[in-house]
Amino acid sequence: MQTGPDIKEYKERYSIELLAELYRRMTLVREFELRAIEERRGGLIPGFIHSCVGQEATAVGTCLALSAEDVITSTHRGHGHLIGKGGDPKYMMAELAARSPGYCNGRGGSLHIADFTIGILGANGIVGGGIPMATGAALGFQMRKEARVAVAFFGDGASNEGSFHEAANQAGVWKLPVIFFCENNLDGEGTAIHRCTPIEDLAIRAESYGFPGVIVDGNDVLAVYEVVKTAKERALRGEGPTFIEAKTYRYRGHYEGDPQVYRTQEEIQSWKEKDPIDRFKAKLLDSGLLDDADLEELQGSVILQLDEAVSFAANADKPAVEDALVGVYADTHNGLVF
Amino acid sequence: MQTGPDIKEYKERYSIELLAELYRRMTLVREFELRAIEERRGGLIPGFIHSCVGQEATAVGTCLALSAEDVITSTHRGHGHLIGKGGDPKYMMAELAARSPGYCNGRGGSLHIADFTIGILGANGIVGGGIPMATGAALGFQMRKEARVAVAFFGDGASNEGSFHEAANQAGVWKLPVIFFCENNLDGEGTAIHRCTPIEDLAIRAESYGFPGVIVDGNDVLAVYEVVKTAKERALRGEGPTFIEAKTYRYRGHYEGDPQVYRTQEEIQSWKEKDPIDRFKAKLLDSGLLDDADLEELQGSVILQLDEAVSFAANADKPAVEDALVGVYADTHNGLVF
Amino acid sequence: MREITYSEAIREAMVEEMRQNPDVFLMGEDVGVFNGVWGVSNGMLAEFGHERIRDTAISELNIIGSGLGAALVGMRPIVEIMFGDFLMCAGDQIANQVAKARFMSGGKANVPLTIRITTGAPGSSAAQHSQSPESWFMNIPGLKIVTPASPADAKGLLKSAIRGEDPVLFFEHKMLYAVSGPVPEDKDFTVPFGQAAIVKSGKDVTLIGVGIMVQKSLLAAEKLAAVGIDAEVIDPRTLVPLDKDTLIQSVAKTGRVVISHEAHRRSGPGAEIAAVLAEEAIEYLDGPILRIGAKNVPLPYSPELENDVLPNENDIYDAARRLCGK
Amino acid sequence: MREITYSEAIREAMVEEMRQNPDVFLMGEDVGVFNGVWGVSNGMLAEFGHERIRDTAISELNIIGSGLGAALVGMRPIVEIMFGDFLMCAGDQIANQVAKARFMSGGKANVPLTIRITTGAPGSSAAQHSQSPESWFMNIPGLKIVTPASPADAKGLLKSAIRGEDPVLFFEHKMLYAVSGPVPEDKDFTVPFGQAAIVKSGKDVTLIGVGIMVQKSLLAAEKLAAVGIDAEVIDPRTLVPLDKDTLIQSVAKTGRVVISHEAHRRSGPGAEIAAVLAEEAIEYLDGPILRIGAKNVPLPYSPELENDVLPNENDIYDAARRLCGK
Ligand SMILES: Cc1ncc(C[n+]2csc(CCOP(=O)(O)OP(=O)(O)O)c2C)c(N)n1
Ligand SMILES: Cc1ncc(C[n+]2csc(CCOP(=O)(O)OP(=O)(O)O)c2C)c(N)n1
Ligand SMILES: [Mg+2]
Ligand SMILES: [Mg+2]
Repeated sequence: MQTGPDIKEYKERYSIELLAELYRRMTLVREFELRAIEERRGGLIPGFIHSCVGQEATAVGTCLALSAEDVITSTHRGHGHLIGKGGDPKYMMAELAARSPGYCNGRGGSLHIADFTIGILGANGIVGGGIPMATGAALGFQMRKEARVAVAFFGDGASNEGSFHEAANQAGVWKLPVIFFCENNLDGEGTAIHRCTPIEDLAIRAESYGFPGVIVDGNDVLAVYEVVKTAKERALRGEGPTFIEAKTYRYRGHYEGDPQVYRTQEEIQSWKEKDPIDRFKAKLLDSGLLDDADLEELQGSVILQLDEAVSFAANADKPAVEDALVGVYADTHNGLVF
Repeated sequence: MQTGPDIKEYKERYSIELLAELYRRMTLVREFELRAIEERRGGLIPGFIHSCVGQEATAVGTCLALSAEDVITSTHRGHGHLIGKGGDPKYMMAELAARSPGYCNGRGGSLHIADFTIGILGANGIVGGGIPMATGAALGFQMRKEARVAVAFFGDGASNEGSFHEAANQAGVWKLPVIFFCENNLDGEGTAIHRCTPIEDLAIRAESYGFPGVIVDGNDVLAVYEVVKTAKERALRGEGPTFIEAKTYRYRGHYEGDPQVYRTQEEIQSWKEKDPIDRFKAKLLDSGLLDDADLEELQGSVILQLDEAVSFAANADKPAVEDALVGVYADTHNGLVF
Repeated sequence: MREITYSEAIREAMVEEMRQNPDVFLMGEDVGVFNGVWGVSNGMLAEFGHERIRDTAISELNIIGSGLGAALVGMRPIVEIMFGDFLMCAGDQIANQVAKARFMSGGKANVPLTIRITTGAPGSSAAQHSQSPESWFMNIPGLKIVTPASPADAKGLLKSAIRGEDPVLFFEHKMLYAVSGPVPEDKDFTVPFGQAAIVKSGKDVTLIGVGIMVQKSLLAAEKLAAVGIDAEVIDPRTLVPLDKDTLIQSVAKTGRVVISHEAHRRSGPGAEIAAVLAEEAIEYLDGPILRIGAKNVPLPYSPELENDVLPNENDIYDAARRLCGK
Repeated sequence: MREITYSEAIREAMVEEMRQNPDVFLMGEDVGVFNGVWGVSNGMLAEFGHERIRDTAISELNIIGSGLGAALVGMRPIVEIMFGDFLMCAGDQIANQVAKARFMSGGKANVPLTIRITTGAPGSSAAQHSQSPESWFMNIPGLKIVTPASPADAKGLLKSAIRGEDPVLFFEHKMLYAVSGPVPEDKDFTVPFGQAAIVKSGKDVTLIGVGIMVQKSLLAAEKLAAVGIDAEVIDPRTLVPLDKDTLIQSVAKTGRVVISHEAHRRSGPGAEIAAVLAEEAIEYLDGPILRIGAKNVPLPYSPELENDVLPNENDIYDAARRLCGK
């Protein structure tokens, strides 16, 4: 399992800005989830939430290793991916609140947030549904000779869908610049991985498609950052895809309200001791590159940003009912379609 | 790559009856195909034919390692599998001729021949379509604690369909008594394997599902027979599936009439030199267990059987048009369904 | 008669059939340890164990395809698709394998496979978790398509499905699970396929409702009564086979018809029903055949938009009033 | 005007669009080296090379799903599904991803994806190689569904599909590929979606044909003329969007209508067309709305049975005569 670099190397390898941003963004993801859950209870958010609390390092480590031109396809547990890729909490919160200025004008909600201007091809409500999409985006980049990569995020459970297999095989044949990033959080809804998957390390599935599979400590943000950077370089060299399996865990239920009968408190607790944010925070402090004051300031800025996001969402207009039929097609052939 | 036993071992390991039957059945498969092609040209057979000439050893070696209670799911290239499993050329030819006494009463044709009384769950027109079916049959056997196995035949091309992946994964989880038998004949319709599959040995795909994958010389009928026997024993011990990749080749086009622009005469020729029937014949003669006269007698009996099959088919009734709506449902709720 | 919920009625049908026939089992995503995402199989794992209540991988294609395989060797699988929206992940297995196995084999294959599917919009679940796929496979011969609207029908129709020899798509509306109603306790109570139910008889207009729209048609009928319109409410109960006779007789009596379903209007179940009536009952009609269904846009997340897109009793009421000219 | 075949017209549309726009490419099973199983892409590999004429693995789900992904980053993929029967292998990608990408993103996603699908029975190809899936996705908003019946429409409609910004299911009937007809050479000749064609005008009965049934309706019209019945033949050309006005105006004129398609009768495209007419044109009708389609059984292998199951011009002729009472 790949782990992150030693603290001693931080100074020469990373800018303080990057380290700070990794920390800030992970904090933003965590606080966004907790705030969204709170606002859902409070009634601002009508739909379901699948939170990624505990998985911040996979989302942020991956996306900060990408550039703005790169694209991702996300999942039902996508808030971290979206914030990682530069999604604005304001428009995300507004979308969760089903408001007009939300990313999808209130049409999509949590499961369907997309922003094509920053490379977010979309969260997805279909397990494994976005994997071929990322593969196709990578095909587009390859055909246009653009130095861009596509990352398909998906879970351990999704790796058992036919969509993963078909996409990975074709990507292997064409050596497409795509990264298959599997967040193995040990559960798929209410079914533990060992009950629905006959192998422990999903990374070995890469061998079936002729490209490398790597296992990374998904709770170590710099470890994730490094494997994704390596995979991206490989892709841009034209050598094809990489399968990355990140071992991680979600602290909360599959969705808010999940009684979690399928796992133990001990298991949950054992993972909380490997918390990605706490671990990175400790390392940053040890490294001496950032001190408590710095981190508290970042934390504070995040809370402020989320307060603004929530009030923006709460005060935003709801979609106009007259527009219910808008957006199905680019043109409606003089309304013929409906 | 697994190969067959040394000729010296034949005597102690196999009965003459088995060796003779392996030879007879391979000959029957080959002659059936050639005869069917001829009858198609002659107009007796209205539909397409995907012949398995060159692949007789995979079909016969596998099916003779099974017992009557075991089941198979077949493919569009299924005549060998069906004859191997005990299908009667009479009813097969009648089905190809779209006659009433055919296996499917003229409803199915070559792509859909089935006989549930001898464990043939069906040929299939959908690439990869029968793999989950075999997996489900194996589930039934396991639940009923019956000592039976299911074999899913499929091609190299089919191994890129999602159906293979999903079925193999679930079979691995439940350790189902199913054998995934991949006939790798190096082409999928007009696309060579190396142009659509990023690996050379498909057997490694088994690792993704936690069960063994073996590569066998698909043109060596006893080699096939042995690996299937081993896989069946493993399955019956409750240890789960085996993936068998048999390297073989089809001599004729994907279907009759295929111009075969996608491969060279040299390649075809090189495989003809590894002909499964010629090779087995030579070994049988060397072994001294059967002589030319024996083999000619078998050959003759096969020709006779096919003459009878053809005249049976040619003289059989066509399905009655009044019955066009029969057989869609077990009951038609007083005709309400139509 | 004792009253139980639609959800309990479905569980009772499964449990009773599993108790009396060892070949019956349940397989699907999270049907066991999780007790089913909709709680329908709640407690069944405790009674039947992992052997007969099988949690599967997230592999809809294989769930349905292996259900077929098990059925072909004599089992009577019940498989669950958590959301009807995911049905197309197994589209090929349903359309090309399950539906056709019997016919292609010359009528020899027995396919006692029950595919339980949740349907309908649970509210703000957006475009991939709210669909009503009842009509998606109606064009494909070989399947039976069942849409229970009451607890009693849910139990009786599910038993007919499990005991039958043909594959059945059994659509359970998520918003009906909590609805209670009288359900016979007789273990052999079944509801046959192909018999529509006249839920309320009337003489002025026929309201044909599919699934949850039966309830909404009844609500509309009440409001119509208040303005002096006597509506007949009919539940086809099974879309395939379809009980044309009962529909035609009703229209022959009322001369007016409003067909409603939660599925989108275009090519929903109502298209076929309307076409059948236009073909076989047009001489009885005093006005157009009106269809009520979700508007032809993917289901939106916004509650306001969703509410506008989904059909309700007022849509039926307005349509019926228009037809009756009052 | 020069005459070319339906197949050549489709190739010409692809080739012209690929020449003038580098973002357009073709991807599918055996479209390159094999020249396409139906020969439609014959020679295109030689002109455009493997980069733009892509042979794929046998993975329909990924063919369509990656077509979507490529479209989302600015390409204009044309993907081919060899037999319409295989469409359901990619059912989820079509229904949940391709169709909904734009709407779910608040109208922001552009999806210029053309999905070319062969349809219809080529003869004795049995249940899994003969289907007409035109109506399978009509219930799903977000797709456009096109059914060209002539070489000119094939070229013009395909160009509209490739140049458009929405996903299109483009159904090519296998038995039309060899049919010749006049096709404009103008590189910018397109046929807009949502405009039905009045292929032959008449006053006694309206024959609405989908795809290959347009030809059969014309044959029926000739035979009807011989018995003094003047039939109008209409080709909707696109099922979604559907040009209701043209259909309704014709029925308003003739008062009689026969709808035909090769798809099975139940819930085929004709169900929706009949329902639309029953809703919006019933006052013009002098008789029932008749539907002609394949019988509701999987397509049989036997030529005699297949011939009985498939619809033909005589079925249309007989229906029209019945309507006209002569
Ligand atoms: C095709 C499909 N099947 C089932 C579901 C229901 N579902 C939503 S998330 C989920 C679990 C996914 O597990 P995994 O891929 O490991 O992602 P995780 O939730 O653990 O992040 C399931 C079964 C779905 N949304 N789509
Ligand atoms: C789902 C599906 N896709 C495509 C086809 C068309 N097709 C029939 S056979 C075939 C090639 C299959 O290759 P392989 O699995 O290697 O079997 P082989 O023909 O070599 O025996 C193809 C593409 C089909 N029948 N079904
Ligand atoms: Mg998981
Ligand atoms: Mg092959």
